[in-house]
Amino acid sequence: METFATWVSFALTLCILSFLYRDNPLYKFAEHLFVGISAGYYIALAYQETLRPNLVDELARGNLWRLIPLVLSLLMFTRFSKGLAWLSRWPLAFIVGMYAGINVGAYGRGDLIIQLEATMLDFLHGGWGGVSNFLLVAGLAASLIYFYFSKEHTGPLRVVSRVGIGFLMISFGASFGYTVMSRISLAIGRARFLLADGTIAAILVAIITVILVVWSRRTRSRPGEST
Amino acid sequence: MIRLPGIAAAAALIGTAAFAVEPPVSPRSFDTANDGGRSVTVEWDAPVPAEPGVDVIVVRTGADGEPVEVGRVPMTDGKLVDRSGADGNGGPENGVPYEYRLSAVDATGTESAAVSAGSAVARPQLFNRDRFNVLILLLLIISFVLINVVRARNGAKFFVRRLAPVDAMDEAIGRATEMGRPVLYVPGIEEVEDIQTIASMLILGRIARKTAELEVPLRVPTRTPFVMAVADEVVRAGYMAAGRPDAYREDDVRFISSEQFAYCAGVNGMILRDRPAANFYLGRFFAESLIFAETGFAAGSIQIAGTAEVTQLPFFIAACDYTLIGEEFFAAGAYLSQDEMLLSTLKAADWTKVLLVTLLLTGSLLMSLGYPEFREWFVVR
Amino acid sequence: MPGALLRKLEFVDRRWLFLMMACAIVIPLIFPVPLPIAVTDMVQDLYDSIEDLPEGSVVLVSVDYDPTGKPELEPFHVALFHQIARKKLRMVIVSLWSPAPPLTEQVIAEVGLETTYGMERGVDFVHLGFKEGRQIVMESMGRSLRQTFPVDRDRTPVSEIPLMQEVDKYDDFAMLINISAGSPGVKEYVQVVQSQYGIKMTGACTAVSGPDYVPYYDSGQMLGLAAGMKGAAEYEVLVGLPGSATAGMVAQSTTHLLLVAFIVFGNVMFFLARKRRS
Amino acid sequence: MKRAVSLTLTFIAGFLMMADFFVPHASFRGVVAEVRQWGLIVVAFTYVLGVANVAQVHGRRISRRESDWFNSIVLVGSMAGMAGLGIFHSHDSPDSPFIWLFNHVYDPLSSTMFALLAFFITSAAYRAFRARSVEAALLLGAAILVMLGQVPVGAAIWGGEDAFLGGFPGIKDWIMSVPNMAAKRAILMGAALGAISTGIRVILGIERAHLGGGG
Repeated sequence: METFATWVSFALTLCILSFLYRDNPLYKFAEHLFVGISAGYYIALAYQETLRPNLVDELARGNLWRLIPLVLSLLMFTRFSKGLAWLSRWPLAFIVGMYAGINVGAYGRGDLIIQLEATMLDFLHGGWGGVSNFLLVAGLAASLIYFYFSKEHTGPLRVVSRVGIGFLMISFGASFGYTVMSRISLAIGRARFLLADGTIAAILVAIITVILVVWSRRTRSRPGEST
Repeated sequence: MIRLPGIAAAAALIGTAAFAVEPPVSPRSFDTANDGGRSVTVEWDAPVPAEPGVDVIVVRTGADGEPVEVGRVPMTDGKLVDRSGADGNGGPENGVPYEYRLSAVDATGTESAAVSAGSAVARPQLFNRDRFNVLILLLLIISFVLINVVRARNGAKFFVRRLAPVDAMDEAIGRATEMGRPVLYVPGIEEVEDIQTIASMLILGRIARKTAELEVPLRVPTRTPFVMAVADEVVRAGYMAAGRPDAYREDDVRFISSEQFAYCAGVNGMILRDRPAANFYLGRFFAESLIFAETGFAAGSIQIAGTAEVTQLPFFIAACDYTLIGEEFFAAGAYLSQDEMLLSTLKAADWTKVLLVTLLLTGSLLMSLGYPEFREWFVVR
Repeated sequence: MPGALLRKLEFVDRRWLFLMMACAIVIPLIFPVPLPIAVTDMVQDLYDSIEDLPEGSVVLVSVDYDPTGKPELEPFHVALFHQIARKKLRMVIVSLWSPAPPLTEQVIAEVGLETTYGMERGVDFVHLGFKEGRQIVMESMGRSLRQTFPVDRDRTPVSEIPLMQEVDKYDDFAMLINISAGSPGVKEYVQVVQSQYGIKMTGACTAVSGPDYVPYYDSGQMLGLAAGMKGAAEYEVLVGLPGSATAGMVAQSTTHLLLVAFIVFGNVMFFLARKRRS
Repeated sequence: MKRAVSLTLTFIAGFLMMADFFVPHASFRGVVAEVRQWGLIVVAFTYVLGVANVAQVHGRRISRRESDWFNSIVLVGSMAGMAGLGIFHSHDSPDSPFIWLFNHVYDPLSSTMFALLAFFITSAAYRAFRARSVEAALLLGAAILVMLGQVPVGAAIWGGEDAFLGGFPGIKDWIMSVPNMAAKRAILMGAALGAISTGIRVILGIERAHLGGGG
């Protein structure tokens, strides 16, 4: 069973990688299979580990309060009937309101007040540490002022705004560098996965290359696929 | 046997003193503040000199007179919270007075006399006073939002500063006219109710009107049927506003595919086939941002991007000619569409930024001069 | 640099570039050259904060990644379970990402929690599985874990699980450890949970999110953070178990050098072309 | 009337969630906890419905024999098969077909789908990342320093305790903890203001975007 599993997962991996050569039928097949399997997987998990324990079991135990979410959820299926479609707004309104309520508190505390408090730093003492603190406080203030839209950025405001965009660009450079590591990690993971059974990988690479070459010759590569 | 009362008594006294354990000093008990009830806090100070290894046993007696041992903690803790356990039972009932008695016990097990920490009644509070600062700051920001919504409703004019990418838009469409090549508008890959897609639709309306006036073909590939429907309405309205309803071509706004990379391959194909003079990438993007930007660069188009998706901004900035960064994207939407909702949000955010910068500089200055109390007020408990 | 060569170099077929990247990845995997991994404070603090937990205390581990996060987060996950098992801590595992539970079971088997470390399911650790609702689940767990997860992943009612009798609210846990590949993850847990319940929190994230979560480490909302494959490699070094992340870092080195070279070379050509045009 | 119910539901759900942080009262929090459980259930249903309408879109493509309809059969078939196995057979036992398909179909497909990005970044780095403005130059400069600072070979080139500023790794750590920290906090606060104002307008019913036309 183990080798069959290796053949299947290697073949699917190489079908997706074939997109690097060109968008081709093997890639289209693998992509649709991916969307189907991941959708089916989610439906099973959402039922088995949320709807069943928190709704079905609770109703079975006599917790009738859970009839309310059941009714709200069933209302969503009215979306498919022309007359009752407006009813499907109710569950959506309930969820949007709940997330809005949580976000106001969470963003207000976690990302606004605590970050503000954490940046009220002593920049006169501590030698180089103090200099870094000064740059931190000045950088935060300048970046906030860069995103100030109510006044034209001229005169002193322009200088502060330029300092702000400078800090922002360095932080985007840092994100760029870290994003590169994330993307490369995925490719390393795949390479190590394929190298585990080099022979099977080599055979499959050969097969798929042949299919692609034959296929692309037959369709005389249309311009704009991949340069 | 010679009675040596003095020595024996003294020895007994010293003995008790030497061997006896000092009970906790100034014990007190009170309802635990800012909680949901069924909890009493008992506090005490360790006797000086504090002997190591001495614990404190807390005993509670309720109205029924039954003494119940609540817990045993090291003397140095100085505090014990008597509340219901993880399984939900135990802990004092609300509204019932309890008498708390404390006794110290050392490693050998000798116990001191029990001292009373008075009686206390557990009560739930309606408001957590520790979080008063969060409430004030939130109410302040909320009032900024509501004030500006009312001002916008009453027709107040809101000034939005010039944004380089917005000025570049007209110039890019002008270039498309000269070169007789189409304009491509990619509204991001999120669903229609996402705030960034909404802002993108507002900008699309203005771009559509401009392309209608200059008779430049406009292509709008979308990733979801809903976005296609809304974009179709917006572009049609733009052509109407420019007085050119006839110039609108049905398949200019087209649903490509809902799969991320299939949509990517489709848009790439359009860029390389039509070789548009100007590409707009405005909305919410994920990993595909850098694929569009690279293909557009290879095709030689002017590229103007805008998103609040922070992870994609580095790629747009590095590969496009102009980029609306984070809130600039919403500001551009507000400026171009004069939309009440976006303008009031912008103004409220500006007011709050002035407040934040003031608080930040004041707090840092006071911290540097040795007054941490100001910063203390902002701690979230 | 003659114009024709310049243009040919600037618009080379990108599949050659793909080939060069493929070599930069595969070659170091076939011929690994061990390179020293320097440990940064963020990861040292994460390791120390877990190391300082008294024996037998219960930690809440929220596993929130999917197969795309495996190369960066599974090495950390494996090393974390080794440290938890060695420290004889007890653990409740939950997930807000639907693909996570099978990945957790794989790590439990690979680390040998039940086999080599002899931890008993239900007594030393519980796997409660996935719950939909994102931030709503985080708030709901704050009120009552048992109400949120009535059954564990094998559908055993929590009332019958010994470990679950000792924990129900965030205060009952010594620490929250979040392995996060995106949203909902570290950001939401810090905003919704840490800032409200004050629970000690550490975690690991993909490198993409590293720079965005550093402010939470600096402000003390997070005690430690391991970002991406590099963070996982540092943690593996601290746990004394160099694994797949450490091996991967060699390939990261070659690929990063290649990309830096491409950026520099691309810009040199860009300025040469512009100088020629003006 | 139709819209009034939507707005009331939004207001109640939003207000309860916001108040929960400030009101520790046990019975109040009990009510909020129950309402949250309803939220879990309705969210799970929304996602299941959202995923199911993918089947509707592809089902129509199959019935009309539009281009690529064979792949739509693959999609709808694999979705139904996987969901059926998970719900009716077993979704968690290690040797069930559901877990086999997860490990040998879902896992390789999704990992490889995103591994493509490593290659797209490569061609973009070579062909598109130009320092055409001061800002872009700052960005690329910082990116190069961070990239060299976070891989072992960077430290090998210029690093170690005695190197000036700690060499590449030292510079990277400083960039992460000062300029990056300052700018990211500004972005966090900007996003927080956006979330708070949108959230308040949604709860108070000022914003109608999510209700659309009919509401």
